Amino acid sequence: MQYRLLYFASLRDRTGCDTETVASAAADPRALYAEIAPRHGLNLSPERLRVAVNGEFAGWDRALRDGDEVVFLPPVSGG
Amino acid sequence: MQYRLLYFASLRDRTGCDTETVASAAADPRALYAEIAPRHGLNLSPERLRVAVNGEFAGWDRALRDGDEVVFLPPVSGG
Amino acid sequence: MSGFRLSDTALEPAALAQELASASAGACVTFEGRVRNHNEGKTVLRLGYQAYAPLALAEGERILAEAQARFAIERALCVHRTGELAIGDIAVWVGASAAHRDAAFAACRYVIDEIKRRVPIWKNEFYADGASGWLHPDGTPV
Amino acid sequence: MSGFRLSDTALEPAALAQELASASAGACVTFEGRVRNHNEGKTVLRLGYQAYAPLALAEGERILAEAQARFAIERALCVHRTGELAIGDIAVWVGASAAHRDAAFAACRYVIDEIKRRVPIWKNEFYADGASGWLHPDGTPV
Repeated sequence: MQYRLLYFASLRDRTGCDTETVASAAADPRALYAEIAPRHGLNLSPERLRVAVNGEFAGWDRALRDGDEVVFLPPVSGG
Repeated sequence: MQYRLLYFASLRDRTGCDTETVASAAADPRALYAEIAPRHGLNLSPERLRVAVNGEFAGWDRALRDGDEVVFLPPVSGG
Repeated sequence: MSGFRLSDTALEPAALAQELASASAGACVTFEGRVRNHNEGKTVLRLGYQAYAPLALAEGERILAEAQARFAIERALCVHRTGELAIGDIAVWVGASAAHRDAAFAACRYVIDEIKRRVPIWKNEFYADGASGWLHPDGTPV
Repeated sequence: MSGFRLSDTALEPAALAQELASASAGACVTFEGRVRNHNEGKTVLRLGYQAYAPLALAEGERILAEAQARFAIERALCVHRTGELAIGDIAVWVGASAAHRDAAFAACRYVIDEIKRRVPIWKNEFYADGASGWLHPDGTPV
């Protein structure tokens, strides 16, 4: 399946990109992060991240579908 | 002795004046209010008023001196 | 310029907020009290404020000094209107700036609460039924 | 117009406060978060904000709706900056109007606290020593 990933803040700095499309067999965000984290050298553990799928917060075990937009959100610091 | 009295809010409406000079033998604000209240028909009891003498809060038993400015302050309602 | 002021002309919140700005202040909290069109079930048309100016200024300054002493703020300001006001006019403006928002919120709240409780200023409400009345809060009409 | 917004240009507090005005609102409380020249002992020169816009807007609206449900307010607004900011620039503005000040203070405080806790916006601080860093609050550097 193909997923669209968006990166923000320190994750964007690490990956060097705002967004990428990945072909992956990962069935949920947990598997997807386990796949991309080593490739990009992402050192934030899943416990420190939240997940959004298609613009809404989602769980790590949310069943992903082809074409989903997936975002791993580092701890926020607005305001 | 002569005292300068200022009136505000409902006391100004009752007395019909901003300020008046009174000649009085009253030695403290308590005696002074007891003297002027009946004359002006002031119906606020001393328990509901505060006193200021010469621009600062004062007690009802403050010793008054000739020429003092005395104000009986109704409950405030600013803001 | 003094931190507590009386004004018989319209307040300018933008200019007042500007006085609070500083490079080290991360938080600025302001309170605007405006003339409402109703009070205690009655329709209010306009209102008037009287102040015993010398004591109001002294007591207002004391309140601001207390806020400075109690909370980690940088600056605090308060301006209160006198004279005749229309619905929607700003009657009182309070602002506090601080490095962090806890202090700014607490100081702003403290100042408006104490101003309303202690400063010799009185409100006269003019009602739609033609009546008017000085408010001397404690429930008893005067 | 939506109550929670993102802006990549300077915020205009006076115009925002105007949106809160109403004849029945006696109290208006605003919070301005400004860029401070220091954080955690380091000198800050400027900073940048990134937002995941669709989710930030949805979550911001949820927070404002929660404030409406919890507190007796009339209106609440929040605008957050994105992009590059200098010292003193307003990073976030929150305003709440209500008949009485209790609700306005509580709602304004609730909104800024929840915005900082939940909305996907990130701050990058640029320091005088040449370093910079995204803040991901929980103490661990990333």
